[in-house]
This record gives sequence, structure tokens and C-alpha cells, in this order.
Amino acid sequence: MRRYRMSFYIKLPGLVLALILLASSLLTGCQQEKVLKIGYLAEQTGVEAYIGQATIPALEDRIAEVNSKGGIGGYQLKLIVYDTRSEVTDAVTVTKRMMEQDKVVAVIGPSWSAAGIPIAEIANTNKIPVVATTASNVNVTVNEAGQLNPYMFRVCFIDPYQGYALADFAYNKLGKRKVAFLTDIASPYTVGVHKFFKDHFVELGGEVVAEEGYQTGDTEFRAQLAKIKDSGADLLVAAAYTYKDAGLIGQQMEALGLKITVMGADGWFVDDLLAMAGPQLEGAYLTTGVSTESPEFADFNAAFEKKHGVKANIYTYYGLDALYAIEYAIDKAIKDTGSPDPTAIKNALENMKDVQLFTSKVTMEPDTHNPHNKPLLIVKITNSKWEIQETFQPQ
Amino acid sequence: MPATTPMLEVNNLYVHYGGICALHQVSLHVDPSEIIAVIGANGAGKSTLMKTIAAVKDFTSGSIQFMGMPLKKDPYKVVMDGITLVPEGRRIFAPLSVRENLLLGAYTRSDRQEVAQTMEEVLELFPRLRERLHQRGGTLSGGEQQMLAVGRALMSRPKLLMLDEPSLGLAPIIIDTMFEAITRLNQQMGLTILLVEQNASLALELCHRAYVLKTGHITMEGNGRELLEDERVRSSYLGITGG
Amino acid sequence: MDLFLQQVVSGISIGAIYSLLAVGYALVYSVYNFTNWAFDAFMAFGAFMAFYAISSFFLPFWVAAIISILLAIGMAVSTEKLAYRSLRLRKAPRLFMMISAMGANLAIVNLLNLFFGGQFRRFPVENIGTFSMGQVSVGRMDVLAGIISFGVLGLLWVFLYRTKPGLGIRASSIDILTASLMGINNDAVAFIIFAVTGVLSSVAGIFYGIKYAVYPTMGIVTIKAMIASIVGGLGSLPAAVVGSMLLGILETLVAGYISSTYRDLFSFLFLVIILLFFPNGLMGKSSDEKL
Amino acid sequence: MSDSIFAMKNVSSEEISLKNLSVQFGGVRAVDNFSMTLYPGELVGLIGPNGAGKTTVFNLITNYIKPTSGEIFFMGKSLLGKSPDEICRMGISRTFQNIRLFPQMTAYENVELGLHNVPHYSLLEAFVRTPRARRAEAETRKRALELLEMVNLKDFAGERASSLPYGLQRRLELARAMATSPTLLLLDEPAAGMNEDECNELVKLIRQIHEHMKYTIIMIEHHMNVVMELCKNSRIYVLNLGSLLAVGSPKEIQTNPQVIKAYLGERKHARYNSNAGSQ
Amino acid sequence: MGYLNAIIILGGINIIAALGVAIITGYTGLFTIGHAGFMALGGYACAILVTTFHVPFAIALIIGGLFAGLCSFIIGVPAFRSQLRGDYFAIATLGLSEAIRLILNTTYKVVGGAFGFMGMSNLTTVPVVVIAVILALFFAHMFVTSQYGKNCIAISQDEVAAQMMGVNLLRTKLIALFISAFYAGVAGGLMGFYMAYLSPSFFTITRSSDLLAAVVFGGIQSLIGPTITAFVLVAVPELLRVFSEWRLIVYGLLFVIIMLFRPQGLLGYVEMNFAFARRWWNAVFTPHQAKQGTIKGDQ
Repeated sequence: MRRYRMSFYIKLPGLVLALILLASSLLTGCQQEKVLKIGYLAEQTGVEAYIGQATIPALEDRIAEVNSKGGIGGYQLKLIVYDTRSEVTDAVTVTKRMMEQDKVVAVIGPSWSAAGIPIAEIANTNKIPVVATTASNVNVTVNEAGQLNPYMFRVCFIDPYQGYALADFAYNKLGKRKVAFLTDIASPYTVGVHKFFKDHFVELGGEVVAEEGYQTGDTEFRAQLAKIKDSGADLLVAAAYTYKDAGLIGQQMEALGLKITVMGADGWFVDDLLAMAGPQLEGAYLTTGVSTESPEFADFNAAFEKKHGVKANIYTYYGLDALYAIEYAIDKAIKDTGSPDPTAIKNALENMKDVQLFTSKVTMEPDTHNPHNKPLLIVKITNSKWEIQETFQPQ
Repeated sequence: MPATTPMLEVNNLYVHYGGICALHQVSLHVDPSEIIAVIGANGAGKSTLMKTIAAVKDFTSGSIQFMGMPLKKDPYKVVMDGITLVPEGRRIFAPLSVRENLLLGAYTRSDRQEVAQTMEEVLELFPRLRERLHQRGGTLSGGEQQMLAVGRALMSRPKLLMLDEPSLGLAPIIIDTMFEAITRLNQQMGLTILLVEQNASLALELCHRAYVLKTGHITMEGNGRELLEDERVRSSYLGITGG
Repeated sequence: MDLFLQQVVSGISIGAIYSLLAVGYALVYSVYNFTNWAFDAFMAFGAFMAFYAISSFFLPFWVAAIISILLAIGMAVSTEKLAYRSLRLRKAPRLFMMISAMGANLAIVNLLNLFFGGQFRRFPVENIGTFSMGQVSVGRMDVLAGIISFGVLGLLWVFLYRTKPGLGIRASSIDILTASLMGINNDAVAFIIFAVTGVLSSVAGIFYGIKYAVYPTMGIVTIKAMIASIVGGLGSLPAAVVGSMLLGILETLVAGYISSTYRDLFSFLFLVIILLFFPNGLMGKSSDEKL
Repeated sequence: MSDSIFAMKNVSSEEISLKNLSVQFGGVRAVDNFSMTLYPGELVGLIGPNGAGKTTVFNLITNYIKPTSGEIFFMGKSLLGKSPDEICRMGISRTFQNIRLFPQMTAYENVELGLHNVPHYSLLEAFVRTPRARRAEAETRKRALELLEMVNLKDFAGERASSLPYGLQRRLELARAMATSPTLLLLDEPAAGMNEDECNELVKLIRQIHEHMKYTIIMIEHHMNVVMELCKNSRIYVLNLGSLLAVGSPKEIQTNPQVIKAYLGERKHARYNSNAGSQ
Repeated sequence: MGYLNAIIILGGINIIAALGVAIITGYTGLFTIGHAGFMALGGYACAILVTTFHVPFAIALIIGGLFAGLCSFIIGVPAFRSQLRGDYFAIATLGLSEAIRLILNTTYKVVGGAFGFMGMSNLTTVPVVVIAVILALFFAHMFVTSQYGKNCIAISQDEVAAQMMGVNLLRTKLIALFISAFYAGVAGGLMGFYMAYLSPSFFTITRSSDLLAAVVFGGIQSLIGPTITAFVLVAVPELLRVFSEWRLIVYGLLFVIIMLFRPQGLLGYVEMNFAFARRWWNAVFTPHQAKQGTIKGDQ
């Protein structure tokens, strides 16, 4: 109690000094021999905190596992995690920090495209590869002018695939003709799915009867849904980036007595959605690159939840995919050139062919840095469970 | 008026606002059943003195004793002990009804019946308030508001009633009624009153004893009548110069 | 017409929740003249407490609600003690309290995030469905939430207008200095006001959680309540309710008839226009100074 | 009414005239059908018990509050609808009953503000401080110090206004009012809170600036000896409950039975001819 | 040391925007929680000028700032005419800022909507930012010490008295708001060309309230205070990374602690010209002036 009374003016400089010391000890931590650092851009706080919280333990487990087996090519791996607060500026700053201060050899993340675009620039400048997890906007790897961002990769498919596949499925398999959209206008991801769905659906001969919007963070959709109900649509496309939106849309549709098929994209694919609005979204369809329901992950899921008290979600998988890809590339780089140089790692990533990652085998397209022909699953929510309907192979 | 122990005793009081000294070594005492006036010009520190005794303002050094005990630090405890201040400018609660204003005066008292009885007494004293019992305080005229403010203070059954500039902004005829009521309270109920006034002649005529406050210092004290006749008081506060 | 009615019903159900929060803002503002930015943290806190009482301790809803309310009262009151009290006593400008509140808010929200995780959770109560009036479907939970919200506001009204402490609080909101001269304990008033804030935020948080979801940043919605209380006129409780209902209905009508994309644009436009014609809000007291 | 005083002036050259001014606050007539005319260079007093509406008259002249009815002309121009700052720039300046200095600014800065209420150089010049801007600033500085000297505050130029003693704050306010180069000065209780010596000094100061600067002055004051002394060659208006009770020379006012009754006090006569409350 | 550069650049950008808020909030006494909107306007304008019209970066920055300044009149003219004050004005600025963000989010032509504005290069380097900060400080200092600036201070101290002393409130407040928005606009331009990308999601209410916090921490009526705190507020969350998940909790508590222990802000009422040092000198070495009133945060 007495220490607590110490004058603030004595404490403050002390606190600042301690902070600076702690920070500088981190800053100066020079690259030790035989340790390779891999960065992870995590959303630990903010609206998307659930992404980072379910991914960090998985990455750490995997790295511990690799290290316990002697590392890669004699190198031990070390994970550097920084919180982005789900803000782009933070993501940019910490990427610089990882690359320039911590001297990471590769970076995992980010999970959203708005951060992916400026980060690509940083990766190119520092010549350190970044493997984005779920940043699915086209411009993340190929910039607006059509030039490849040489150091930016991703392990997910891109927005056009999802929009295209969903439209195809809705028109041809489900026989839907009148579509309504409910889109988060502040999220490039949902706007992208909306655009590509609409393009293909109209091309096929479908009709767009309502296009409604909302803003990230909104929770009230009844006004929009009532309008959609009035529009006579037989299909609602709501490619929410955070699953919360999808859950709320489901709940509020039920409250309004709106019973039409809903379609979403991989932003939905988090088990918590089923807990939130499983019955309400019964019969809804969505696309995903990987499913937590696939039997091959059952053991992993159970072990993960038991160990960490958090359910694995697809962001966990994508994070692991990215890590696996980087592991492969480091191994390859060491084998080819004798050193885990970031540029060598980048070259290895670029030339990945049929490499088994956590979820599937991946071949990287050298000219787009997107995974080649990554299969896309169409999932239906049945009895509050994900049920894989079909696998969609893009041509 | 001989008294054994003073009801209120202020010793060597210093009060500061920021770096400015508002009260300088002020000492005074109030005996039971006295009317004491403190007179002085605007800015002399009269209101500061009142606020300090009401514990709204802290003092830097010195002491204040009430009924032989040091003054409490919190305004509400001071009210519970029996000191009630009628603030300068009345400060009634304009949006509240007259009745609510009066009830607020009795906030520290819990016996409903006794409170009702006091209210009856107050309404007896100021019959005008009874007519306006359910009107909003803000709609009262200035004189009625002053009655309400005094009535509200009386609701707490104070041992010491402090009045800060009760004549402020009132028509002379209303001032007369007001001061009559104050005298009555003192004479009939034996209420001790500490009064701050700028209208020196009025206050001096009414009080038993008075103090003259000048830029934070007590410069004179004495019997009201004596001070009225004092040349210095007459010239500086009553505006009566030789010519 | 049905669409219109449907929108109005939705608007009212949103307005009811805004009202609880806006009244909380108004109450603090009326006495302390500052905007309590920590309000959204209290709301999330209340929702989380109820959520965990039900999901981890399997308590019945009502018990959980009461526990949550009590904890939220504790949270609100201790925030007042730690973050505002000394500023209040020092008569610091309200901006300082606002910043202090912002800090408290940041800390509490991130504590929730740290302890409970950032997932969105469905509030563990049974869905009691909807009923229809003509073509208009109304959520039973919304009706219940509306009734309880207005019930709480009604109780608050009774407390403020029919009890002695309530009278004391109203007096403090008019003139805190004179109130203390009446023997009203300012600390007790602060305690009561922030306790009421805790009740309001917790009830709002629970119903918001039931209506939508429970997550650490759920309090973002309080910005709407802040706007509502400002549109109504800062510091006035009835004005806060009027502003909230107005904003709730207007929002849904704009989304329903003008453009859902530009809903917020219209809401803000509406706010600015109201302020231009009523610089002190619709029912606010004018702050003319005396010379 | 003392006709002799009015007769001396030419009607067309009046400085300010208030015509049948009324204002209501929530049903109460704060000022009721009040008229008043001043000629250049006059110094008149405005007295009356508290709440009589004296400050309200000042507020009406500076258009801080708008009259319910009536008109105000200043140098032949109507003041209605003009904003307080326009009115100030037209040449009417005032002090306040409760001192309203800029508390965190120095004494010097307070005076300076009145001098550059309209800055003397363009905004662009402000950013680079051209020689012209610097000259203008130097000129302002000189003027400000002159004004401070005039009210004997030069030694306190660098002090924060809020840290000055009460009496000096009053004088600083006077200097600030003079800085706007007014022709009409409205003084709201300049002697409030001053002791006898200070009052005498103030009387001297006001007379000096009145003569020196040729201001027209309206002064609200409770200190009778101050008013009586300063207005001994002109007249005093007495307001009661919003309306004009009497107007005349100090002598006439002191003996006016109505004034004595309403203001100076009736009961014990002579004793009450003082400051019946203030603020 | 690119990471340090990142902090210097982001800190510098934050300083420039905070100086803008200091002018309107610290010196003129009008709270704003909408300066992110002006940053967005300046940033996008600057980006379009450079990428589409190939205007030199420095000139584009200034035009972007002017554009933000002009847009500030949209809210300034009506708000000051109807005498909005305090929280009412603050919420009106918030309204404008959110409206700007919404419009940017939904306008896909030219500004790229929610996808953000791409195709920019990285032009904001450390020297650019350092020079910009120095210029910004210099001009801000020139402004607040000018007759215009003093009129602003007078308004913040006593609006009524200032008006009665002939200060044109509308004009003076508009000038302050214009300059303030100009600063924010320039900061926005620098930000865009640092990120080489602009997205409406950069300019949320969080950014606005961070700027306000920087000014309040730094101190009312001070430029040097907000300059320091604006930088520190960028650096501290980075330093606090050692607390990992506790970072933002600690950060929030720091807000509370600073307000409790130094409620007037770090350097409230301390002018840049170091008059305070002179005054301190006088207080210590000249006995008759030692009776200074303490500086109170309250006005």
C-alpha cells in the first residue's frame, strides 16, 4: 500500500523508463543464429478479434511441433505476433516492424484485403514474402495496373470465384431467378462478392430485384429485410465479412417472417454462426475453400478445442495453410540455395507445385500468386451443421 | 446579550481562491439568539465567508467551531448539524414546484409528520407561498422567490440561519416584509441569524451586533447602532459624506 | 402501408433500446455536464455478465439479469470513483472527464475482449418467436424488451419524481451547489446516478444482446444513443426518449424508403439540420449567459 | 425633467437615443417603455435598485438581447438587427458588472485584443509576418501600452488577468473597453467592490478619460458619491422595476420623493440614501 | 531502421493533424470529434491530384489541405451561425465526418469506394514528414501568436466578452476551422502517400477521438504539448506491445491516470515562445512577482 502512494511524478518517469527499456530490448534483439522468425499479423483486439484469437495457438503449436523435430534445415522457427487492432494503419506499422526490426523471413496474414493492399507494397520494398490468409480481393496480389506484387501471396481463392460459383449454383442448381443483395458497403470483400455474383447471375439471365446496403458494425437490418420481403426476391445474397452480420440477418429474417434462401460466402464459415443463428439460417448456402466439417480435421478440431478452449475456425486453417506454405518454402530455399534468404523463400513459394498444406494440396500460379484451381466447396446449413453440397472446380 | 458559549466561533480564518487571498485572518463569533450582520462592499469577501461556514468552500487555515465542535467538512453534514445558508441571489430551483423546493429544504430530516408540520409553520410565516404551492418556483416574483428561499432554509429547522444578501434585487417594500420576517423569526422563535448585507443601514438597524468586512479583513465590529453612527461606516457604506 | 407499419414497429423497437442508453447519457449530463463515453463499456459489461451467468452457471434468466444489473452498478459506480470523482471534486472542465471516460471505456472493452474473447455470441435465451398483426410481424422478444425498457424508464420516472432521493437528484441537476446547501450529499447523488446508469446500461445491454448478439465491441451502438440525446436536447430525460424514438423510427424509414446504403448519411443530416434550427436540441434548455 | 439640460443641445447631433424600449422575459417586463437620449461628450448616470433593469438596458444597446419593442439609434443609425460585435466596431464599448476579462491572457493581451478585434493585416500576412504586419503589431503594442499606462497598469502588463487584484481587474476592463476606440462607453458598475480611496481614484480616472478622450459615457453605479460626483454637471436616470422613475441632476434626484421612496428608502429617510444592495 | 521510420512518419502525420485540432479545440475552444473526415477529404483530393493530374506532391498536399478547409465551411457556416457550442458542435462535426466516410465508401468511380484508392506510390518519406512537421509547427505558431490567433484565444476564454469587444465570432471561428481542416487535410495527404493506399476505413471516429485526446493530453492553448503527445500517442501503443493482449487495457488506463494526475494536460497554457520559462525565472528571482496565481485548468 505504501508503494502505491509513491508520488506520481516519481512513478511516471520510472514507468516510461521501464517501457523504453523493455521496448528497446525487443527492438535490439538481433537475429540469433539458427533461428528463423515468422511474423503473424493478428487481430487480437477490435471487431475481428475472434480471428486472431483462434489462430495464434494453432500457429504456436505447429511451430513448437516443427522445432521439437529439429526445425527446418537446422533452423528453429520463432513466431512473432503483433496485434493490428483490426486497423489498417496498425497492420502497416507492425508489418514494417516485423520486417525491419525483427527481421522475419516471411509473414503470415493479413486476413482482410484493405490491409493486404498496402502491405503488398511494403513486402515488395523489403523483399520479404507475405502469405495472406483470407485477403481475397484481386488487387492484393496483382495491383490495379495488372502488375504482379512479387512478394505477395495468398492461400485462399479470390472473390470472383466465390461470386461466380454462387451465381452459377443459384441459377443452375437451385433454379433461382430473382436475387436480392444485402451488402456491407464498407467491406471490399462483400462488395466484391456482390459484384461478381451479380455479373454472372445477370449474364445467365437472372434478375436483380433489390440491392440494399449497410455499414460494418451495423446490427439492425430489419428495414432492409422488410424491403427485400416486399421486392419478391427468391434469393438473398448476404456475403457478410463478419459472421455476426450473417447471424443477425438470419435472426431478423425469421422475426420478419421472411423465408427465402440465403447465400453467403466464406466469411460465414465460423462455427459460432451456427450457435448464433443455426436454426434461422437452416437451408442457407455458402461457399468456402475448406470446411471444418471435413472428417479429416475432426481429430485436429477436437484436440485444439480441448487444449485451448477455443474452437478452430477456417481462419485457423488458413493461418496454418500459410504457415505450411512458408515452411515448405524455407525448406526448399535451404535445399536449393543453402540459405533461408527471403528472396529464395519467395521463389520457392512462387514455384510451389502440388504441395500438401494443412488443408489441401496447392499449386501456386506464378503469374497471379493465387493458388491454382483451389477447389471451392458449396456448403448447406443443415440441422445447424455444415453439410458439403458439392465441390466446385473453377476452370 | 450575555452568552456562555458562542454558537459559532470563527478564528483567524484564511481563505484563498487560487493564489488570491479572499479572507484574511477573520475572527468572529455568533451567540445564541443573536442577529449578527456582516457588512461590506461588493467583493469584500462576505459571500466567501458564508460559503466557508457552509463548508462549500474550503479554508486554508484557522478554525471554525459550531456548538463547540469543529465544523464538518461536507456541506450536507453541516446542514444536519443545524447551519443553513440562504444563498446569494436566492437560487431557488426554478423548474421545481414551490412545494418541492420546500421539501428539498427538509432533505436531511426523515420524519414526514414533523416535516409536514414545519411546512405548515413556514406557510404560516409566508402566506403568499401557500397560494403558489404548486406553481413552478421560476414563475414567482423576486420577493416571493426570496420568501421561498428563506422558507426552504427554515424547513431544515436550523439552529443557525445564514442569509446572504437577502435584500438583493428586491423592491423596498418587499425588503421591509423580508426583514420583518427575519426579526420575527429571531424574536419569536429565538432563531440565531447570521446575515450578510451590502445595504448597510438596513442591516445595521436590524442586527444586534455587526462586523465590517473590507477586502477580506474585519475592520470594525460592534453594536449595530454604534456602527450606524460611526463616521467611517457612514461615509464608506452609507454614502453619507460631510457635504 | 404494411411495409410502413412494419418499419415503424422496427423503429420503435430500436428506439426503445436507444432510449435506455440515451436516458443514461442525459442523466449524467444533466448533473455533471459531461458526456459519459464509458457508457458503451458498461453496456457490454452488463450483457457479458448476464450471458455468463446463464451460460456458465445455468442461472435462470431473471436471476442472471439481476446479477448483471448488480455487477453493472458496481462497475459504473467504481468507474465513477476511480476515473471521475477527483476530477469532479476539482471542478475540472468536462472535456477532461470525457477523455478520462474514453480511457476507462477502452480499458473495460479490452478487458472483456481479453477474458471472454472476441466471438459474437447468441444470448442464451429461448426464442419466443413472433406474432403477426395483419401483415406486420412483431417479435415477442421485442415487445417484451419494449415493455421492460419502458418499465425501467417508468420506474426511473417514479424514482425521480415521486421519491425524496429522486427530488434530490433533480435538484442537483438544476443547481448542484445549492443542492448541497440543502443538505444533499453530492457523493450520494453521484452514487445513485451512476448506479442508475449501471441499471440502464445493463438492461440495454441484455436486450441488445438478446436482440442481436453479445460481443465486446457491442457498445458501438451507444453513439446512436448519444446522438439521440443530443437531438433531444442534452440533459433532459424526456428529450432523450423523444430523440431516441425519433431517431429509431427515422432510421428505419430512411432505410426502408429512401436508401439503406445512405441511411446513416440521412441520420446525420437530420441531426445536423435539427441542430441548426434548435442549437440546444429539440427540448434542451438554452444556455444564455447572464451578463 | 430638467428641461434646461436638454435645451442646450441640438437635437440632430444626438449620439445615442433609445426610444420606447421594452423587453420581456417570460412574462416579466424587464425594461418597460424606456427612453433616453445622449449627446456627444455627455456623461450620465443610470441608477436604480437591483433588478431594475439597468444592465438589461446595456444588453439592449449592445444587442446582446433583442428588444420586444422600441428602437435604438446610434449616430443616426438604427442598431436593431446588428450583432454585438458590429455594434462594438461602430463605436460602442462596454464593461461588465461581473468582470469578464480573458482570464488566461495577460493584462497586455486583454487590451491588445480590443485594438485588433479586426486584425490589422491579412491572414496570409499573419503566417509570414511581413514587415507591414510587424509594423502593425508594433503599433498595436505601443497603443496597448499607452492605454495600460492611462489606467496605471503598465507595471502589470505581463500578469495574467486572473491573477490581478480585483480593483486592477476593473481598471483593466476599462482599458480594454477603451481599446476598441469607442465614442460611447457603457460602464457597468465600475466602482463595484472598491473602497473609498479606490473610488476616489476611479472618479479621477473616469473624469480624466472622459475629458481627454471625449467619450460619451453611460455609467451604472451604486456608489452614490461616485455617481453624484461624476454626474454633477449632467443628469442621472433612475430606473425602477424596468421603467424610468426619474431623470435629472444629482441634486434633483437626491430630493425627488419618488426616488427616495423606491430606491433610497423611505422609512428612516436620510439614512437610506445609499447603496440599496448591489449585484 | 524502417520501423522507426514508420513510427516517425505516422507520429509526424499525427502531429500535423493534432496541430489542426489544437487550433480549433485548444485555441478556439470548440471541441471536434470529426477531424478524421477532413483528413479523408485532404487525403483523397491529394491522391487524385497526384495520380490523375500529375500535380507535384507538395502542391497537391497544399491543394488537398485547401480543399479540406473549404469543405469545413459546409459545417462551419451553418453551425457557427446558429451558435452551436460544446457537445452540440462536436456531434455536428462527427456527423460530417461520418457522412464523408459514407460517401467515400459508396463512390466507386474516381475514389474506389470501399475498395479504397489504389495506384499511389510511396512519396511520404521521413524527410518529407520532418519538413512538413517543422513547417506546420512554424505556421501554427505564427497563426496563434498573430492577431487572428489572439482573437481565437479570446473567444475560447469568453465568447461573449470577445464579441462585445468587437471580435467577429463567425469570421474568426471560420478562419480557425479552415486552418484546422487544412492541417488535417495535409495530414491526410501525407497518410495516403505513406500507405500508398487510401481506404475510408482509415478515417473512423477512433482517429478523430485520438486526435482530440492528443490535444487534451498535450494541454489547452499549447502547441508544443499536443506535438509531443500526438507523437507519444502513436509511439506508446507500439511501446506497449510488450504487454501484448493487455496493451489496449494499459493504454486506456493511462488515459485515466494522466487525467487524474495532470488534468490540465502535460503542457496546458504553455506557449511555444517559452514565455513560461521567463515567467518561472521571474517568479523565482524577482520577489515582488512571486505571488503568481496557480494555473487552473478550469476556465
